[in-house]
Amino acid sequence: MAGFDIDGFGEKLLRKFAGGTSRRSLLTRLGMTIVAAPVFPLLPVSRANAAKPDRSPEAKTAFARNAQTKDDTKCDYWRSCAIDGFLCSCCGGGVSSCPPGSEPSPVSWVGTCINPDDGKAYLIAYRDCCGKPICGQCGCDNTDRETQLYVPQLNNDVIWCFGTKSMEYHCSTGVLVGKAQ
Amino acid sequence: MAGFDIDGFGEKLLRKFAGGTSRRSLLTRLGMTIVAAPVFPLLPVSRANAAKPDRSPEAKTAFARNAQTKDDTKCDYWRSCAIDGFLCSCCGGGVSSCPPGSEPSPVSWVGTCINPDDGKAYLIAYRDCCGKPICGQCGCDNTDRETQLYVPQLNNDVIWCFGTKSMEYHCSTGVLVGKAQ
Amino acid sequence: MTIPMFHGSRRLLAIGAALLATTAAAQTPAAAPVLESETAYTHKLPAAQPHWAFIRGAFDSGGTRIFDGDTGKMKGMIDTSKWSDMALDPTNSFYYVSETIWTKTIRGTRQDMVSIYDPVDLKLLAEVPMPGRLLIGERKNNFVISDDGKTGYVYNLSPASSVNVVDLGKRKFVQTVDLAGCASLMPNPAGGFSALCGDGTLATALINGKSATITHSAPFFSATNDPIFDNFVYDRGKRQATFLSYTGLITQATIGATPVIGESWSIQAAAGVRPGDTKPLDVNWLPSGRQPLALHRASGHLYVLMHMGEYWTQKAPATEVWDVDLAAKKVVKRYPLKTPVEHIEVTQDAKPLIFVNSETTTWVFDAKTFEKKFEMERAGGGLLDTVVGR
Amino acid sequence: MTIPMFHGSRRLLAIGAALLATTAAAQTPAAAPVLESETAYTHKLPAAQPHWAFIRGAFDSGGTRIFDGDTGKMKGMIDTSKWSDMALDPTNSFYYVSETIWTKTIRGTRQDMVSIYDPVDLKLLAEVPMPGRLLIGERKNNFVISDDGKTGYVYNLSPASSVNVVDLGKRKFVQTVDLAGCASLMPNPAGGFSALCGDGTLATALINGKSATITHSAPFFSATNDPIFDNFVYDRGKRQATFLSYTGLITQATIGATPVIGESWSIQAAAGVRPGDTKPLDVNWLPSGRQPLALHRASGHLYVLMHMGEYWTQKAPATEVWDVDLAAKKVVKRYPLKTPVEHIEVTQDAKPLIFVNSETTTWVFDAKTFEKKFEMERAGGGLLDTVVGR
Repeated sequence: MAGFDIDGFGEKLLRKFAGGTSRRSLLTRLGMTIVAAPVFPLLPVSRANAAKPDRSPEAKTAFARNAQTKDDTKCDYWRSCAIDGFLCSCCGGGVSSCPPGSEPSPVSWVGTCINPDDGKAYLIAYRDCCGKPICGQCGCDNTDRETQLYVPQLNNDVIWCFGTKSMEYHCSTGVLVGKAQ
Repeated sequence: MAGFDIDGFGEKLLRKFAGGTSRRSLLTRLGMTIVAAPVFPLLPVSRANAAKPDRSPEAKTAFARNAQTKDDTKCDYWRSCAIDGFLCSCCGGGVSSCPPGSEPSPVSWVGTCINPDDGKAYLIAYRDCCGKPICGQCGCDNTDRETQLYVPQLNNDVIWCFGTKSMEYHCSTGVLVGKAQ
Repeated sequence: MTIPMFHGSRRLLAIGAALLATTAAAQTPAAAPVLESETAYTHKLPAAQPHWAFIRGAFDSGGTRIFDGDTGKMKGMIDTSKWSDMALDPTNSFYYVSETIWTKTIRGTRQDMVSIYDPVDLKLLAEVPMPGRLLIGERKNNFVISDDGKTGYVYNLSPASSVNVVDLGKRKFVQTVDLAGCASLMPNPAGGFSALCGDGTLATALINGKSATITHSAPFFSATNDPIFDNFVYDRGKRQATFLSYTGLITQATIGATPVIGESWSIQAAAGVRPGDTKPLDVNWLPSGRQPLALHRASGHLYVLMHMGEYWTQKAPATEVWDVDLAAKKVVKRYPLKTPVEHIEVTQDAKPLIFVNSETTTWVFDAKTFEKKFEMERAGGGLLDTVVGR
Repeated sequence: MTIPMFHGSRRLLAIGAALLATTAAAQTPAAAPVLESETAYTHKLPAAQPHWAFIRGAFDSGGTRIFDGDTGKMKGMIDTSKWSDMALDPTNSFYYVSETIWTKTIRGTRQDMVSIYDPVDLKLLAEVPMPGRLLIGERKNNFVISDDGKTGYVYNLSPASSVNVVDLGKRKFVQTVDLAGCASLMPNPAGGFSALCGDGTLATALINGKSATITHSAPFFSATNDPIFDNFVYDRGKRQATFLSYTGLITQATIGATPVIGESWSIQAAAGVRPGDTKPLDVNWLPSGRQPLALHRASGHLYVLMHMGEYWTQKAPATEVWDVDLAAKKVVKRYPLKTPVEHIEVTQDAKPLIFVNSETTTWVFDAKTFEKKFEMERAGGGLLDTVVGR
């Protein structure tokens, strides 16, 4: 069909990693990869979806110009450029880890944020922590390159608690995936 | 037993009304009474529980001195002297009636409030309206002669949604029962 | 007044409840309270009024309050649970709530359903169970009703994208239609629904019995460079959708078997201002908020929330309302706001009222003069709706 | 980072969830994030710390946040649902939540239970179903635990007054004990519980198997003229309850088979101020708030929220904290508060911290110097608790 085929998208990417192996064995390997080190070339995707229009350090948004790298409990922390929610680092968790009793969602939305220390753009996976009542601390709503529901992985309003035991939203983390260039 | 016997209390009162008829037929009659006109001598009870220590117009509380009779959507409306909650008159209901979709509780807590127009004390039955999410309009917390949980009918924190289809608290009314003297 | 009787006896309580049934069922409200006697009763609502607004509580707070724009007073509340979307029946015969409830608050068994409420006594009439739906706040186009009021379309993301089709007449779930890469629904008079897609097209799903055929328009916007706000407006009468993009492009589309998408034009240009663009560092007037546009159908006036800022500030609270004459493609008035707001809606009568709200406060304005009518605290910080408001 | 893989495939999603299980189960947190790699994990809590406070959300908001008084930071959250009371296990082995949940939020089937949580990973360990319980907010003595931690007592009002006895070891409901005219519980070391009554007595229910004998003390307070705040303090170590009345009378009682109730004395007199009374128009310093007293067990210092006003202002936010030496019956210090507060609690260690909160803000003070340590916004506006805090 003519429509934007997210499935196909993931599919292509998978084959890329898989080096032609079957989908099943690929996923097993992929699984291991994620646990061990969740960094693999997401560039095709980030280029296609997250990167445009201005991923280059030269073209900084207001957020990027004022971002800092020292305090991950503040809304202007560099990784939070597209986060909407409560920072897990203020809820008993960390910038990329969940507070006690909550469960990190296996899926997430993404942002492309610029680290002011090296001026480079990084792909950030915003993983919600789920299964506790809403944390309510350090609420932020940053919207760099954030789009609407028809591009869900770039929308920061969706409750990303898919595949968790409870879908209740507690807080959001910003997991560093890797360089976006 | 030595303890304060609220059951016995009600019991006595019932027999009083019943004129010695059986409990069952009494209640039927009582039921009719309530629907038709919910006014019957509550004095024994109000004296015993609600009226002390200072029901006389001479001994006015700060609330009574500043109460008004014109606007039942304000916390200083005279009947609200012991109300804790949201005024149904601000929620689509009235001072003694429930907003659409909510259900008046058959039981209530009581207050003894002074009407500034005639300086007399009246017994007010605070009946919660139940079965809708919390109204959230015109929140008041007045505490004239309000006591603690071990005298529940004089405590204004209890959710009085007993015997309603849903126990969810929506708002509170102040039903005039009659003169307290 | 019944405590002394009822206290401490479950039997008595039961009878109390029985009594209650009688009193609450009374059709006619009792006369104005007199000092001698009062009977409890429950109010009923008149038919939905043109100047009513439906004001959703802010995120994480349930309940949608009905306020009368002529009095600034609350009329009642619809049970929109925490994770729910509300839709108004085109004929105002029902209030529909598409909701997700767990049997133990945040644990237990998940239940997805469309709950149907009577508009007069706001009582629950029926629950229509269905498969999952997306949990998200602040979306008016994730649950839409067909123009004849007979079918409901509920958007789901699992994270696969699909739509639940619910027969509201028979009150039963019919089927799920896959909708890969698209979201944000509008009913399609040709028999189905249309939606915006990540590839910049408009998808149209025509449902024929159990089968659905999905076609796509040519791309007409950039979903990642200049997205269209998914809280767009659909006009049932004109069968027309009005879209607004981050940079301020307005696009209208006639919805049918083959939607006809009109030219896009700049709201800033229509106000004599330099058109918005996506360039960084560039400061301009841009649309923003969570519900940034409202359409007065009869007059074709679009009211848009605007703010001054750089690009990628699409959720910033708005500081002005721009009144756009869509036929003339002109911004005819600009109204500055004392306090920034995030949502806007307009009533559909000949003397329209505008409702705007921030997290804490709701304001009512005359849509023609922008004279302030009311300012309501805690009415609700979420989505706004009006009768025939979609 | 997993969207591209997982989007649009339930099978893939399932595997994602499986992975997750692995990562989440990791016993040791990963090293500090580095720019090359990060794995998701869930933090665990150390044993409950002396300087922790458990801060309940305000009315109508679920969740009890654990804050560390040494850092002012949130450590985690306990799932106290909207209609619930929390109790701490005396040995800090569990967090107990006595709660009422409907299967459909505000409709459906009512479920009353004691939910048991693991203090390390805050996971639900068990649900113990039981008969009804009273729905009310802001009460610390409606759900109390026996000194050995084996039995829970849950107060119910239906509107008949009773107590559910729950075996926390076997995790099963045992029986309901009728308790006409009494409420506000404390565990009784003789095997059962005691409670305050509307006739001004202290009731003691001694449970022997399935039978319970209830005795009453002589009346020692007036439940309608000068009520004792039902959020009183019970000291497990001394087996002693400390009561405070509206006028400011302090009464201590040793709890046992036959409780011994001490003399009542005036907190105002203990501060060299005219004793409080019930006379109208009379302005004085009076205790008030929703949780107006906190006891530091080891030192026998009682911290009381006070305000200036007329009688029947028992819920007024407090403007001073009075530090009472119970043994000396002297108010040794008075601390004015910049912002009025409604709840107070104190930690039980040798360097105690005082927590006070208003609806929006929580403050941490050094209990000895009253030096301000932290001011936390939105930590929670409800009841406060500390380890061995009851």
